[in-house]
Amino acid sequence: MSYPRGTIVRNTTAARINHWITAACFVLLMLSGLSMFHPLLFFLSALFGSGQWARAIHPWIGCVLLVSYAGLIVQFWRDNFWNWDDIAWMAAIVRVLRNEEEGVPEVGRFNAGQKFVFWSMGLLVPALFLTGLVIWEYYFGAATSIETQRAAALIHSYAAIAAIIIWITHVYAAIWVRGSMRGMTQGYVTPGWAWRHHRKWLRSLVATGSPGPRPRRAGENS
Amino acid sequence: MSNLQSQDYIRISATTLTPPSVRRHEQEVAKLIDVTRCIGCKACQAACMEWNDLRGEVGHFEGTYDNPLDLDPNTWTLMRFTEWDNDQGNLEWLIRKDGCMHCEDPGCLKACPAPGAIVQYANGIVDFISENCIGCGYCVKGCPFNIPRVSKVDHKSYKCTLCSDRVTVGREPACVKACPTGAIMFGSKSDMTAWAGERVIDLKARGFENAGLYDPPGVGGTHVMYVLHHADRPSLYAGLPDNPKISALVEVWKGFLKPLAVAGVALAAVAGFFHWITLGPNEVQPEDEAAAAKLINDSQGRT
Amino acid sequence: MDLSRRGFIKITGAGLAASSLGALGFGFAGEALAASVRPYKLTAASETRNTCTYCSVACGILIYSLGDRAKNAVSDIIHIEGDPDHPVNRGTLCPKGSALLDIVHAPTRLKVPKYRAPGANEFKEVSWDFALDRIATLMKEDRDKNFIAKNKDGTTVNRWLSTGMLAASASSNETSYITWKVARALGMVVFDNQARV
Amino acid sequence: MTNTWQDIKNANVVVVMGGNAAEAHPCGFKWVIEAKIENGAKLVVIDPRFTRTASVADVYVPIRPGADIAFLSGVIRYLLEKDQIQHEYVRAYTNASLIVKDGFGFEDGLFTGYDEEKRTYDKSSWDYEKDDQGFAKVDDTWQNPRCVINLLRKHVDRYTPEMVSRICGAPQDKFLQICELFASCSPPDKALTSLFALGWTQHSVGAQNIRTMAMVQLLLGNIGVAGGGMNALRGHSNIQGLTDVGLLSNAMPGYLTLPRDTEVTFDEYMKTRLFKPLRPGQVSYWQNYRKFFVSFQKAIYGAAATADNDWAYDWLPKLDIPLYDIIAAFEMMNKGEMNGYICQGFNPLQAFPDKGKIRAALGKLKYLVVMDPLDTETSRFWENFGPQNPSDPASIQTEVFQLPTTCFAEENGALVNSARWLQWHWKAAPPPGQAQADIWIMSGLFHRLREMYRKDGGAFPDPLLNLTWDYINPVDPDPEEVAKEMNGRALADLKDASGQILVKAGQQLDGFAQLRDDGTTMSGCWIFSGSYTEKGNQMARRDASDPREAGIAPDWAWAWPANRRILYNRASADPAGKPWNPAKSIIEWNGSKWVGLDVPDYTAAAPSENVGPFIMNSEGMGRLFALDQMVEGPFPEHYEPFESPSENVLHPKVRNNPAARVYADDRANFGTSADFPYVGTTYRLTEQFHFWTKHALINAILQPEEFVEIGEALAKEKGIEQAGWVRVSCKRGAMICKAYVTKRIKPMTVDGKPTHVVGVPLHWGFTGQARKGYGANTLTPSVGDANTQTPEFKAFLVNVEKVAAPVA
Repeated sequence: MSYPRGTIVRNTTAARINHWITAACFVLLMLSGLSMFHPLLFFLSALFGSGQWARAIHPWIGCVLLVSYAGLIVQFWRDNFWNWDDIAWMAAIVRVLRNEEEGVPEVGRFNAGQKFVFWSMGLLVPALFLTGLVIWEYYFGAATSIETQRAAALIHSYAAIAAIIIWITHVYAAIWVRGSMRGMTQGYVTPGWAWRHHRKWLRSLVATGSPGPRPRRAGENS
Repeated sequence: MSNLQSQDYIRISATTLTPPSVRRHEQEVAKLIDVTRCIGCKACQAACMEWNDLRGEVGHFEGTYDNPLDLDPNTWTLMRFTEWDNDQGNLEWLIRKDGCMHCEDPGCLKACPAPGAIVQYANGIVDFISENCIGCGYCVKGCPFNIPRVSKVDHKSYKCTLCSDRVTVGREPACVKACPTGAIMFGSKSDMTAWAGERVIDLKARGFENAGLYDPPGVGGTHVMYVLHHADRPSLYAGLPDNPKISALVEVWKGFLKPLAVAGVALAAVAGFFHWITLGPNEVQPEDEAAAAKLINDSQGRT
Repeated sequence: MDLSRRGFIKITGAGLAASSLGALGFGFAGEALAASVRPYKLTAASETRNTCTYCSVACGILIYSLGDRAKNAVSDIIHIEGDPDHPVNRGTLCPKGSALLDIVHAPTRLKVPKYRAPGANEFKEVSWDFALDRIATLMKEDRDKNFIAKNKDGTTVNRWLSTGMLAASASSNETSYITWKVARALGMVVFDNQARV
Repeated sequence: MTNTWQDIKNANVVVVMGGNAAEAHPCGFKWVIEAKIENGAKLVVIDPRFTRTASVADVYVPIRPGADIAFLSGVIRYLLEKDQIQHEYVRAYTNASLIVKDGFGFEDGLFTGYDEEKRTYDKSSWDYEKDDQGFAKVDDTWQNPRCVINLLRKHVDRYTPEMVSRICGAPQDKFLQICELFASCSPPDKALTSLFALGWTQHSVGAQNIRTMAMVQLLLGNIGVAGGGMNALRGHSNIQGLTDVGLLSNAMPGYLTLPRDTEVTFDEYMKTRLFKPLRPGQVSYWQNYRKFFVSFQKAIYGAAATADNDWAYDWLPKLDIPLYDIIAAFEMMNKGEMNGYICQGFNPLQAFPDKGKIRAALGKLKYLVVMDPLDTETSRFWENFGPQNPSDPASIQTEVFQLPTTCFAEENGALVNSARWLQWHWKAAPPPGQAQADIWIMSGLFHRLREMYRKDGGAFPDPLLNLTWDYINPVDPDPEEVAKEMNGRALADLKDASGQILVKAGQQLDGFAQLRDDGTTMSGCWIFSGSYTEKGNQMARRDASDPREAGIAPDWAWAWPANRRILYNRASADPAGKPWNPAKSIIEWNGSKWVGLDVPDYTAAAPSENVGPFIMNSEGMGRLFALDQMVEGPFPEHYEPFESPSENVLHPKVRNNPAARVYADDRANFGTSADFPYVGTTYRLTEQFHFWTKHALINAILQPEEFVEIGEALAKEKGIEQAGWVRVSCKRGAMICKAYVTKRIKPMTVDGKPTHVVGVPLHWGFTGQARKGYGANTLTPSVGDANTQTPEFKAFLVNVEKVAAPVA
């Protein structure tokens, strides 16, 4: 894939495919899951054909999501390490929310908010997966005690709600911070976007002459 | 029996509307299982299978008379046998007909996410409406008695219907009719409670000091009740719960969590919305592009 | 339940209403969602009074069959339950009686006469005529050869010892009586029933 | 049963011994529960196993299989010692006061007259002391040491509580508790009922087991009264009817009996059957035997039976031995003395003792005919089903016919229940495939044979050619017509002494009282006379009303004899005709006649005429002393089962029933406790019915697989785990199945030694829906009760070992 001249690659093609598979799974899981969570939302099951279909397909999508999210972790874990910059960034969170970029400390490829989304999903997805297995009636209905299943159902629901709230934050952030969406759809951002939101990342790319998304390491060709 | 015929609903799973029939006052029905006159012949089991057209697998001998070994989608009722040496050193063979208790406050119904898949009729019968069942197994988790079983064949949950089809036309449930010794009786809940009282008096006269009626208050009472010789120790009878109630986990899951979750999600969405209309998007400014271009040029200049 | 065309349309209509409401997001369709209980299956079945075939409590049973015994219909038994009028069982049945339907329709019920030739590995389906002709011939051969008209003291004893018979335990008095007549007219004395086992 | 099923509810004490009513007869057992709840009755269960009946009992006492006579003799001793008997009843209605001949005695386990070589008794000394007119002498004061009650007292004196416990393994305190409960029913207004079944009959002393209890009941005054009686819970739906219709080797319909070789002429035959009254004025109902016999011969041979040919007496086969029972039949078959065998709805390969012998014997037949609705094991005995039926078809030359028959739902007819009710049933559907009714099949064979004899001649064809077969459809006679034939009709106008016509020629008879011995009446089964009268089919009556809820329901169906529901009901009233228990009166004398809820089992005689209530007996009394009616003695005596781990502590030299018939090859197949130390016993489980319901899927699900039951102590000793595989063996064979280790079977201390019982349920075989099994008769010995030849299934010797699971 080629990117327009002068832009920076924010996410590789593989990363984007991976992300959108995850996203699609998440949305489907959310819709089917919510249909089974609250009677107000049962109508959502019609999107899957019927309640039976929503119930049947939900765990399989969950399995896909687990694999898919594992892929995201492989691709993104290095850039999501927590560091002192994140503390500083967090300290300036009010400014961030007010769109007051000045005074917000410089951050690398991902800011603390993004890292929070990444790692909390990194926890929630396996949690949802494991508790999901426990309450997957068809295959594992007899594998655990009913009390365990009750606990699993409860944890699964709590975790799902947490994930949904995080997801809402994530989606809103993508809408709010203009240019981000393109970074995940077409894969590139402008240097100005990078300067504004991820200045340390831009600096590291520039310093190594990398087109993105990661700084060139010694020996790599341009 | 006319008062047993009503099948109006008083509870429906996964709905937020109150069924209109809740205002009616129908006579509630009950099945009374007098464990003390039960001979464990399994006529009830056979009659249940025959009437409801259920046939499971031919199993194996497993070191017990409990056959099949557990409830399953084709076994809605099951005799459970317990050999117990009592405190006097005499053997008692405690035999209990297991199956849906038709709770006044049904955990299955509470847990069920599919609208109308579980209903409670005005006469107290808790019925699974297969057409609406989505096979999630939440009823299994909701039930304090471990009764519902989800079929691997059609992915629907099954349990005793209290023969709602028979009760509708004024007939007693199949198991009740079959029971050779009259250990299973059927009638209005008040009549059954009164009859149980007489049985308890007889049992006490025969030396069972702790005889009593099992109608556990933890689930609001049940529409299937037991007369037990040892009502002080229900768990002797193949683990009949001593004090059943809907699990706190289920109560939180299906009670407190729902509004909390909806509130949380709504709050997140609303917060975003107001952020947008108050502060708006965060857009890249030309100064940002300029600064970036400078950085890049500087860098290229250096190389 | 009689799913007449009219009833069918009504039910289907109700189903449609529910699903469309569901699609619009009104999941709480209330009573529109309420499927009826399972239809009562004996509404138009024929009822026949009979007696349980197993033990000698001789519980009264009601056999329900499909078909109204019209000329063009073949009855099929669909359900058996206790006869509430019967003074002994008063409608109750034991686990065997409650499962009588499964003995009537047992897959191992015999449907065709079968014959196994000497030394053969399997049964062969045969006609009734073949079976009864052959049995009668074998009986006559044996009887003519081994019939004892007089004992060694010269007393007329007229007995046939070399073929015996076991009578049933669940066949009717009438069957028993016919059997007795035929067996004794042949002089059969090795003749017993299941009274002892 | 002397009483009805519902009448059990009138009992004060229900004793289930020699049976397991809750499991084998659940719907009849409801009346026991009813007695408990409505009548405050106590339920007593005496059984080697803690059965499902025991699970609802007030008192349960374990007893070693085969020790019932000792237990009940102990009860008799207790009742006599504590004087807890119903004096007036015993004096008036039993032969307690009658005086026994001087020559009679009992010593070292044998009664007088024993012939060791023939294993039979000369019973001439087992008789009353008679006066000049041939009547038995009486001592109403019971002072004479030779009167029955005193001889009985002496006979049971050995059965002290210590001795009972030593023989039976029942704890003494429990035994005495039971004795007290028995004694509580000696007042005239208290009744004890005895419910028993094959737990008593299937012993080499089976008939005497029952007799002992019957004696207890006579002493308590419980025969003939509401809530009392001796209630044999018969096993199969019409086994009562088949017995009534005489489908036994020595029997004719209505308990007439076939002639013996010794009864050369008709007169000689009649001599031994017309029992002369042994007390003045007694009915001795068998005096009418000739009427029943002649009417029967007229029924089956019609015009061919005439006074001139002694009513075709010679056309009946005569017997050279007492019985050609099943054990005798398979002994003959195994010796190659039989060529053909016809099994009508009967599965001997599963049902008869010593399965190995049965299988071998069937293979020696030339032809085997099986008529059955189901695919029975017997019809497939020649097929190799692995260890459960190791046959080699190639070596078996038997021709086998498997004929499909109708079942209950596909035919009309009457069945006789345990309480002697003849109940009509109706066809509900056509049979499957080409299945046909047994009547059609028997008719088909009859017509073919008759045709062949008519055409080709052959051995003595007369009875066959003259057999009445005047049915409207001779190919498939209508059961209604056959029922009418059994009821009987007048062959000529029947007139009373004054010449008044009672019954017109051709009309159905109202009852057996109308039968005549001059050939003017016919009746195929005299005891059924009254079941199908001019008023129609009485067996089809469906009026369930039950006045005073007495448990009689006199207008429901029809009971033989003469619609009497409670046998010996005259004994429910005192000698003056007033009911012993006015609250539960059955019949009473109102000053001019007998009235009540039931048809009197009696004549019209007024109480003052002193006619005894037991009208079939020649002295009119219940017999505490059985005269010559039992082969092993007029009093019951404890004999060990033929396979037993215990010595007979009463008389070591006479260990087993001295009058039992034992074939040499069967005796050789008895094991000893050195090799087979445990007591095996067979039984039914409530979920299954014999070998039939394993063909029904529901029942196969409810009890799917063969197992044996052993106690925890024995399991521990032998290292057997719950549901682990075991090999149960005896001298005759072995079976491999799973073990149910249970608290319900506990070792008993018999003569100081622990005795373990191994329970062997009998329902599995190799056809049907349930899992393949060997069948309990793999283990059972081929020896029968001395009187009836009922095989000893309830006590035999086995060994049990843990084994590895068989390779599937």
